[in-house]
Amino acid sequence: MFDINKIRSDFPVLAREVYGKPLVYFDNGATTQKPARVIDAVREAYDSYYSNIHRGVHALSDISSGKYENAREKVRAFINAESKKEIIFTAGTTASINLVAFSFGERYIKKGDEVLITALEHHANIVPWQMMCERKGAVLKVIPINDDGSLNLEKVNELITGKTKILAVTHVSNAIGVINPVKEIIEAAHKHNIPVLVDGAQGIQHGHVDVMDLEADFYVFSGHKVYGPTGIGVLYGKRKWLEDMPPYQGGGDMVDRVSFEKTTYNELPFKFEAGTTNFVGAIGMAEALDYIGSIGMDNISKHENELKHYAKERLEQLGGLTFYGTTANTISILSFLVDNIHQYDAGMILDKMGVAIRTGSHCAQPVMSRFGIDGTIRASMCFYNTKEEIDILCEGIEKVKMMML
Amino acid sequence: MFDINKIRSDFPVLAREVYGKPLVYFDNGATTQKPARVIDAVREAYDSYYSNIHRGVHALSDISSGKYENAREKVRAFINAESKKEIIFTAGTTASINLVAFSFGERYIKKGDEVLITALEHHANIVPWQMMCERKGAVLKVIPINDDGSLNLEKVNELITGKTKILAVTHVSNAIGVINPVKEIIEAAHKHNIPVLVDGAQGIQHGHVDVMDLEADFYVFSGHKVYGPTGIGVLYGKRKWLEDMPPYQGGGDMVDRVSFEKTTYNELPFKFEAGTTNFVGAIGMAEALDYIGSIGMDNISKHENELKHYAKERLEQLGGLTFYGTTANTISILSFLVDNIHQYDAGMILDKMGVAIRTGSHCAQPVMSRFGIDGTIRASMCFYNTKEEIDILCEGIEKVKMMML
Amino acid sequence: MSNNGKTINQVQDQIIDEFSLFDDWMDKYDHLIEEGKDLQLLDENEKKQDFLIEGCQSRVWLKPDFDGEKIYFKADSDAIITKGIVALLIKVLSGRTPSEILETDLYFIEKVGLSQNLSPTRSNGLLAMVKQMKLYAMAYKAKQKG
Amino acid sequence: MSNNGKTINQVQDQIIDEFSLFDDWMDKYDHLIEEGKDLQLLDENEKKQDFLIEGCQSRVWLKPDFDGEKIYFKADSDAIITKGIVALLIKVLSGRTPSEILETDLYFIEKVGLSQNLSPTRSNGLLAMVKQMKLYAMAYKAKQKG
Ligand SMILES: Cc1ncc(COP(=O)(O)O)c(C=O)c1O
Ligand SMILES: Cc1ncc(COP(=O)(O)O)c(C=O)c1O
Repeated sequence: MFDINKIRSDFPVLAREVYGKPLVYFDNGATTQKPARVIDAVREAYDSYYSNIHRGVHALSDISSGKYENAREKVRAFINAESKKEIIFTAGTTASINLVAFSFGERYIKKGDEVLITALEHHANIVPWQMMCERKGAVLKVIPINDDGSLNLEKVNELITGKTKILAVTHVSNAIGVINPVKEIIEAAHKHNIPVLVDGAQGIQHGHVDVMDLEADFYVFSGHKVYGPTGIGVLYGKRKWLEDMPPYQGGGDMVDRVSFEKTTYNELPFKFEAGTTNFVGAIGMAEALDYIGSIGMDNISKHENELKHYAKERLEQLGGLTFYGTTANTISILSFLVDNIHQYDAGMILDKMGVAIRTGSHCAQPVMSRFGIDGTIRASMCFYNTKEEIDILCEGIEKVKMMML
Repeated sequence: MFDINKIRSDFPVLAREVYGKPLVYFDNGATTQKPARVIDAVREAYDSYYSNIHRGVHALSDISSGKYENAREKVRAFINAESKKEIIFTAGTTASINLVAFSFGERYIKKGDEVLITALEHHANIVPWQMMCERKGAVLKVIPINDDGSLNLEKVNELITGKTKILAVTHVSNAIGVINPVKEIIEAAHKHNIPVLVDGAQGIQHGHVDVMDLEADFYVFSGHKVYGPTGIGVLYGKRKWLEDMPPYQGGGDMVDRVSFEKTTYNELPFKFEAGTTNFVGAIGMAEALDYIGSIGMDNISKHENELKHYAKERLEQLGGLTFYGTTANTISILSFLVDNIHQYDAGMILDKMGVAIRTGSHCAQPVMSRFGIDGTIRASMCFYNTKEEIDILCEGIEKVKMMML
Repeated sequence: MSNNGKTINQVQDQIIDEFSLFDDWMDKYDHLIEEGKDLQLLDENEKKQDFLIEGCQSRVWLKPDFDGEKIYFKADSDAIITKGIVALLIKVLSGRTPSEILETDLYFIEKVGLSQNLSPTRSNGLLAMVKQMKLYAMAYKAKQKG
Repeated sequence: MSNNGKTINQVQDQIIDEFSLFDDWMDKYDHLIEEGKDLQLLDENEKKQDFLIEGCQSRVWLKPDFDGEKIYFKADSDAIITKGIVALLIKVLSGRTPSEILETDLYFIEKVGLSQNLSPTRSNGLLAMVKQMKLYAMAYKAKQKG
């Protein structure tokens, strides 16, 4: 049973007020709030068994190491990876993509090669590829989007050439909520033996992800956007790639033997985890995945879908709004502008009414450029949000219009 | 007043038992325990004002951003950097060194150039330079150590050539506790216009660090070794270098404008902070620095020094031990072997007596090779440890000898 | 914009007085919006890249005019609230000498409740605007001497 | 090492019985050390890189001998406790057929309290030793068939 009041009471922040008004938190695309379970798991790690992991021969190190490796197993199960060796803990989505761009680039990209991304990407899935292409003399190509925000898939086969070495695509657009048909894209790319990285930063928290079913070569996401702590993320990579790619960062735990003459590297997953990892973060993230599991991803999707439809309907009734990402296949993110009102003005007023939305380009300037705008108002909702909160957003928009028009 | 009982009660973990015995935590070199204040600061961030930082126009984002930037200011003050722009938050020491090795390397290192490190380094201050040198066709040179574990400084001027582009040296050796005369080393290097990176992972928590006085070009450390959370670290860099070096990772917040044709980068410190940083970690680390400040670094050093001398004396009385790093200038780390007993056997028995020490090569295999050994027993003490705990360690060593010899 | 012979601090105090009438955030914003309407705007052809202030979520153009003694500012923004903020700054700092501008402590910002906008991470660029005004003042001061 | 006609599980049960006499960890370790002393050691010239097991804090050499039907193991380690652990494994698994070795569930490890040593992150290599023994068994089984 999906009991929204029970769920809301799991999240301490949701009970707070801002400016004397109840907080309406619609900035989940930027980061999600944490259930008490996650906060407690982090606290417990620090106050009852904390110690550095691996290589320790004492009891606390054993406990911490066990919890960390257990977290890895939970992540593996959550995305249905074949092996724990394919789960690399990183600092977040951005770190994961940079790792792949660097190590894949070092191994496979030569001058004149091509990297294919899409016009829907977050800067985190653009800039690392740009930097790598510049270093290697490779070329970045971009799959365009249609007016409704969906990818122009007809262009994919046109853009894939004999020189294309990797394709990177976001599972879900953080800027306009569009869900990409990643399974089909992967299938198309694999026909040409091109591996695909899926940026799952906005995908992992809104629906079932099965990397084996997707046949994704890489799938990356951040803990903090899936109800877990900050500073932790995941890189899933197919073993064949991870075995073959050189390490990214050097340091402790990622090595086997070090001498000044020759250093050999540790096996997976440790080869890509240099230094003391954020193991407390990993433990917290695993707790978050357990929590989501206890709610049920189907329940989550269902509730979020209802919210999306309700919000769309209510906002459309207000009139004078322009929406971006109008294709049907979206998550519970609404990205829009109030006609003739700057998104920043709207954001400032909504804030004072207790409504936390995000304004601006959402780290996706090319998406904004595509639509000829500077930014939008983005209300990103998740399973702890309610229709009442959407009503408050609507009141806020009315107020904005009253004050500004 | 330095009240050890009060201090111990600040650290929840110290009250616990292992195998029914009071925990004696002597693995502070690997990671330090957290005072309740730090754990509370992390909890508070998650349960009362959590939100993503920067670019947000709403109240919680403002609070979080303010706390994060305030943490940056606290770090700046703690190490006496000139400007907040010089404080980059990273995932840890390893990440910081990899950042410098990459970005400095991209900007300044050409084929045939030389990088100078020392034989005392942790793998984190070896492998990133090896990887960079290999990529650039540069040469890694190593300042050797004397039998007492101190650096052979006479070799420095010999090893510096017209091709030397950077020198990287640890402030304090994690493997054998030796404190390096970093100020003199920096002075010597600067005579030849060679910048110096100081690995402060074991330096920051044991004495005053003043980067302006040191004239360090880069100083790096980890939050988790200075009583703060995991997954957060610091890169201090002189502005002139950081301005000149290209970014390391690409993503959100580190860019100014992004287009597929041309991306421009944000100003310092953001240029080097790609993606959502571990801002909760940064807030926790700043709280840890405040805590240390409230105890007083002089008090800390004094107590740790007493512990070191007491431990050395007591252990020497036992007889049959060989110490490594016998120079006088060390921190409260004792690295030794019980003659004819494998360090691993000793560690297993000590563990069961409640004593957490570390055995092995301490991620510094070249130091072990220098002394012709596989590893040592390392007791790394800090200001919350006591002489009584040292007595328990000594009992443990006696027991080990009884069982094994 | 003329300052009617008032000192900088007299203008600041007057702004504080006016804002003190409002308890509610919405009333404050209404007032800020009104202030923006009084702003002497730039002509469209003056909205050049040169006068654009970086680091704002909304765009702000700020154009200085120096008559050898005092600096006069004109400005515009595509966001109404930002326009109001820059209008307040101009009310206080326009028609002042470079030295006056450089020495001024802008205490009204905190008093009227806009200081949250001052954080370096806030994207509305209040901090950037103040910085830019002081930069112009520094440049003109150097010119005066030179 | 001969197993006196006992089945694998009989040997495991016997080990569990022996360890059950000790409540105290130190007594357990004393017993483990004694077990290590019974181990049929490798000659120095047999301690080759080939027989070294990776991933241990202490070094462990493990040498198999296959007579066409059963595998006999000899081992050594530079750490006494590790030697005791490998001695127990050999007691259970030496002189068995490849199939027996592959099918065995080594429940004694948990029962005698050594399972904390089984974690993949533990550096004593108990897991690595078990893996290595099973790998040898797999190889010889393939040979038997081939
Ligand atoms: C001297 C030294 N350098 C670097 C490191 C690496 O620090 P971290 O694992 O936190 O990245 C350590 C920690 O073990 C250290 O002691
Ligand atoms: C689609 C997408 N990709 C990547 C990122 C970057 O994630 P992080 O900032 O956690 O590294 C985000 C988060 O803003 C995102 O929404």
